[in-house]
Amino acid sequence: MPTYNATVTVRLKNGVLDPQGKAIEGALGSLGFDGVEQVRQGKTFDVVLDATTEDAAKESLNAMCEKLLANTVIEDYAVEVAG
Amino acid sequence: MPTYNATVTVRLKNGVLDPQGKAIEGALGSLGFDGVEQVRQGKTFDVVLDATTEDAAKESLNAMCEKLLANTVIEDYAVEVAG
Amino acid sequence: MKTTIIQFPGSNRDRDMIAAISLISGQSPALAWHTNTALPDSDLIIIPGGFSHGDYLRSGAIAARAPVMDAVRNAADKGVRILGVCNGFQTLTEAGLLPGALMRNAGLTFVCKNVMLEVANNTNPFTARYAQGEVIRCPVAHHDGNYFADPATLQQIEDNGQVAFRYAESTNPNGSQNNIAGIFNAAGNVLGMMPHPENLVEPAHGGTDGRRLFEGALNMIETQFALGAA
Amino acid sequence: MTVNNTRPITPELVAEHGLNEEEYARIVELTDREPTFTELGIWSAMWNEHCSYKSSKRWLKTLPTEGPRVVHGPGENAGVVSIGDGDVVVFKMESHNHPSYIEPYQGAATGVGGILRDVFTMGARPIATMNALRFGEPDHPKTRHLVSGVVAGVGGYGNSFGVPCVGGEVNFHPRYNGNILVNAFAAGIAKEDGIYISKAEGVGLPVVYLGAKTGRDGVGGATMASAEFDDSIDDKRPTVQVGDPFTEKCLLEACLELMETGAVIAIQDMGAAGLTCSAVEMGAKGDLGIKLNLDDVPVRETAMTAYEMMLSESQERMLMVLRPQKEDEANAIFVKWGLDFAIVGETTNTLRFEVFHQGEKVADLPIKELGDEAPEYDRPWVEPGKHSPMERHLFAPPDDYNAALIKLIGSPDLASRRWVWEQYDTMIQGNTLLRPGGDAGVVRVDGHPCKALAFSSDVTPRYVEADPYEGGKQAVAECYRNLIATGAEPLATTDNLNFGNPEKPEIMGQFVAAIRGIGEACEALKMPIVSGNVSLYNETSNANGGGEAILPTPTIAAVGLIEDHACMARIGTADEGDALFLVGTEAEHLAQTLYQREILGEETGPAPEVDLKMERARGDFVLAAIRSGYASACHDISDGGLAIALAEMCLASDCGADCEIDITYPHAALFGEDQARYIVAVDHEWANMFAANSEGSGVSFARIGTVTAAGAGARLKINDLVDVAVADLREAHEAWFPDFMGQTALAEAAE
Ligand SMILES: Nc1ncnc2c1ncn2[C@@H]1O[C@H](COP(=O)(O)OP(=O)(O)O)[C@@H](O)[C@H]1O
Ligand SMILES: [Mg+2]
Repeated sequence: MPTYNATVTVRLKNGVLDPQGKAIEGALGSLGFDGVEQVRQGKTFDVVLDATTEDAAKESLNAMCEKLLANTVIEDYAVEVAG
Repeated sequence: MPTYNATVTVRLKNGVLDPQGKAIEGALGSLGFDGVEQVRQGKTFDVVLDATTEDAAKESLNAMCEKLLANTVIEDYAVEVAG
Repeated sequence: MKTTIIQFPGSNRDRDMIAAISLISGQSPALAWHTNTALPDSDLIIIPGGFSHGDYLRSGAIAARAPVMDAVRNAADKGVRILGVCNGFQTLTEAGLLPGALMRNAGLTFVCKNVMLEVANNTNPFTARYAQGEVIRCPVAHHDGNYFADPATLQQIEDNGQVAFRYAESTNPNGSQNNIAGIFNAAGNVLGMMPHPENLVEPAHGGTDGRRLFEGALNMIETQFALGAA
Repeated sequence: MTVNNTRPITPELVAEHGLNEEEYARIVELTDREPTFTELGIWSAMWNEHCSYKSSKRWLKTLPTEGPRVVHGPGENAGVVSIGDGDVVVFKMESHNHPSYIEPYQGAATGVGGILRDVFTMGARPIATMNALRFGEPDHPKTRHLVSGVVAGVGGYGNSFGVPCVGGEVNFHPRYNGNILVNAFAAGIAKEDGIYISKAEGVGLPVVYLGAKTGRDGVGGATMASAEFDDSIDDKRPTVQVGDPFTEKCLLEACLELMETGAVIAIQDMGAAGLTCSAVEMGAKGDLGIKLNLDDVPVRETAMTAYEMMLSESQERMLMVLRPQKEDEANAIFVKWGLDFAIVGETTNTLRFEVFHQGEKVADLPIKELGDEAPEYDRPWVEPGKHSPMERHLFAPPDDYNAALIKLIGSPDLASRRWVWEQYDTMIQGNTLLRPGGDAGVVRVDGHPCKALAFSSDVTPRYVEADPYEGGKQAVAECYRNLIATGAEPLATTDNLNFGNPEKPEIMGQFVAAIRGIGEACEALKMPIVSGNVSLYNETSNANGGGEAILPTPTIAAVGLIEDHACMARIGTADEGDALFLVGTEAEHLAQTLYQREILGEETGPAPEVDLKMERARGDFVLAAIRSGYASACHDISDGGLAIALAEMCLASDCGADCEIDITYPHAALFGEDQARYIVAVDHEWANMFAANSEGSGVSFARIGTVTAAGAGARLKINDLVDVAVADLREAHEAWFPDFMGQTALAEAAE
């Protein structure tokens, strides 16, 4: 079975407050970085997995997100398989 | 001054222990996802910033990583500007 | 009344909860390991505080998907009282047994201190021993207690009188919306709260106001309490 | 991949391993041939300062380590002291200074993890931690980053593991600019007959590895040099240790369950030079040989060499000798807690330390010599000079006593540490009776109706710098007073001796004198040293290439026993109308005080001297008074003197105070830091009785005032000198730390 390298990115939904992002905005400001309008913090998961095909890999990665990696109440996710 | 949408990705350096990734691997396993060989967790920062040019944006984003966004002792970072 | 306490690897206020229940009820609670698929029959099921599975990924996220949670879900559907404290609250939201989510504290740091709690709805066995609007002191100790729900859900929670406790006297330690410290599910038999009543049950704790919550949850009250009339 | 082991041993390589020529010659002699590369790594790990105490051993031996309650003194993972009823308290303190400077969060976190492991390895469930922190001057560009990282790391690990933090210290001084100190303390409780040690017993028994997988964490720079023999250099870069409190919590529960089954013969946690030190210790102490097969060691990285596995400092790992009959029970427990485990070797009767990797014997060394024959140095040292006394009239009085008091109470070393300890779980386990913010922290003995333990951590580095001998005594004395002030009988002590480069005679002189002072004080105050840790070479390389040492910082932590917590004392329970007593005499000593530093802007002169007889007499008296219920509140007098102690009591008790003190030299009396002094608040009904008792017991005392009403109007008044609103004191006291950390804290925490 081939092995795939995938990256899952999980981001907060629009409208969900992001305390970390807010704090980083502030901190960047006080560090003298101007022009920063917004920072939103998210997560990435670099997953190495065996699957029969790339589609199969994608499919199970989506399932992983729905079941565990993302809290769909507050987060969206995107899956990318490098092959 | 034009506005750029950038994404900064911060990942643990090779060989640095990733307890989160390890726990997620385990959880995926017990949820019945086989074939997961490794999970490494990282961070993303979606940054909206004003800069004179794309290069200027990249430059200041790199500086942000060195100064705050990444802990360069244990993390590597990558900067991507969408424009 | 029989109590069961759920234990996950990384639970660490389970011992506090066992001590509190034993002290108040005079009976030591049953314990259920996270891999159990069935629970001893119980009148009260408690998910204690801690860092289940290290709180890695998201607080309570991995615990919420443990085998034992299906049993908890079934019990909840049957109307068994469920109490989730701190990590237990996070786990119940991750499991979808309570609405909303608990985000990183607005101050971003872990916070352990005493806060003031207002009883927002006492028409429920969990809170019946408190006066409506009564304000008590209670410890908190968490990193992710910042309650969030989308506007519609929030409205619903408020309209249904599902808010059990609110941080009072501007002691909101984490930025929670509407100062929410604890909520019921729509049916009123599931309570999740960030503060730690189990650390406020004997004089040595500097107060005993936490007792009444367990006394309420543990006594046999058959009458169904009408929510909403808060 | 074992090519590394055939690496030629050059003088450079020997030097890289921190071994000098004589040491290497001795190694060749003991090995009976030129060591292999892996063997060189093993020798260097066993013989470095950290593991061998080669510079300090000679002097540590002079410390008092025995007492009627001492069950295990220094030499085990932690000290063990009886608290009666068959219970023991197990405790130790250890430094993680350098790692915390490199990576503050992980450095501090793994420091806490390491000390917790030392405690539960012995079979004790941890019940309390403390953390003694020293940072550079507040304005130094790195300080904020280090403070927020270290505090978040201490909390991140302890909160998740689930043990309350009950105390500690935070100081700021330029001498720590390039070398901060992170000293972590942990204490646990066990049954005296349930204590486990590292001494292995029995031949042919399985050596079991339990816990996290082994990576290249913290493998010394020498591997980098050895990487030239390897293709994939980048993957072999030694990495910073990352803590995993979750695994440690599982390890705790698994170890305690395992001990319950009676399966454990010997157990040793893997700390510095993990597998090497733990295996050698087990064998050497048990007069046994150890055979290890590295192919069975759980690893988390590919292509790890024997050298790397033997020197890895990966966290959350244990080595044990188990009863074979219990194997199934043991396996069930490891599986339940999801921990990696493997039989990685066995005990032998050869007294050799034999290590196999991929079919090859990569090390074969005499185990006793590895363990016991590390070099021991009597490094040259010079007796520190004495400052001539500085009379109090040499110090200018403040222009405005109120302003001076407010400035002091809001100064970096006296401001409230709330910002720090509110990031620590101080209430978990439900037994905390006294949280940080007073003198000692107090925790109930779980399951016992009335017993409690008190914990305090203290040292005043500026005193030790001025006079290592008196400073050493003072560190113990202040710790003693903090315990007494809660109504605890001081039981025993652990130390964490942080100094500069011992190869400099004046630094070695500080070390020797400080130990002399600490030893005398522990002897006189009946609090023997039962465990400890030495951290040397704490220096900042300065512009001209040389190194500037930190302030000599022998941190002292001690444990006290409260027989009945119904009659303990707190700083925060003074009531309106209580009579305020000073136990002790009018202060005269202004040199090296915070008044001198913060108000006069100087740090000169001698440290205050400690009269140990007087400490003992006054301590005994205050303890008796508290235990017989006289004290409605108590606080010792330390940094900042009488005025600051009064202010701290007013703040903690949320009350005012009206003081009429008979004094001859105001600013010395108010801000002098003479030792062996306390403030005791006594219900006015008992005031005369208390006074009579003081007379009777012959301790000097003075009735200095009355506690006044709580609330908004509360004021602290001292003669015609001080008249300030307690609210203003609070504002200054509480504001400094949050203002100092401000936004940075948020940003760092976001990481
Ligand atoms: N790093 C820390 N962690 C927890 N508590 C701390 C820390 N630093 C200081 N404290 C607490 O703040 C209070 C004041 O500290 P300190 O002035 O050193 O006390 P003392 O002068 O009595 O030794 C004490 O209760 C101490 O335990
Ligand atoms: Mg004190």
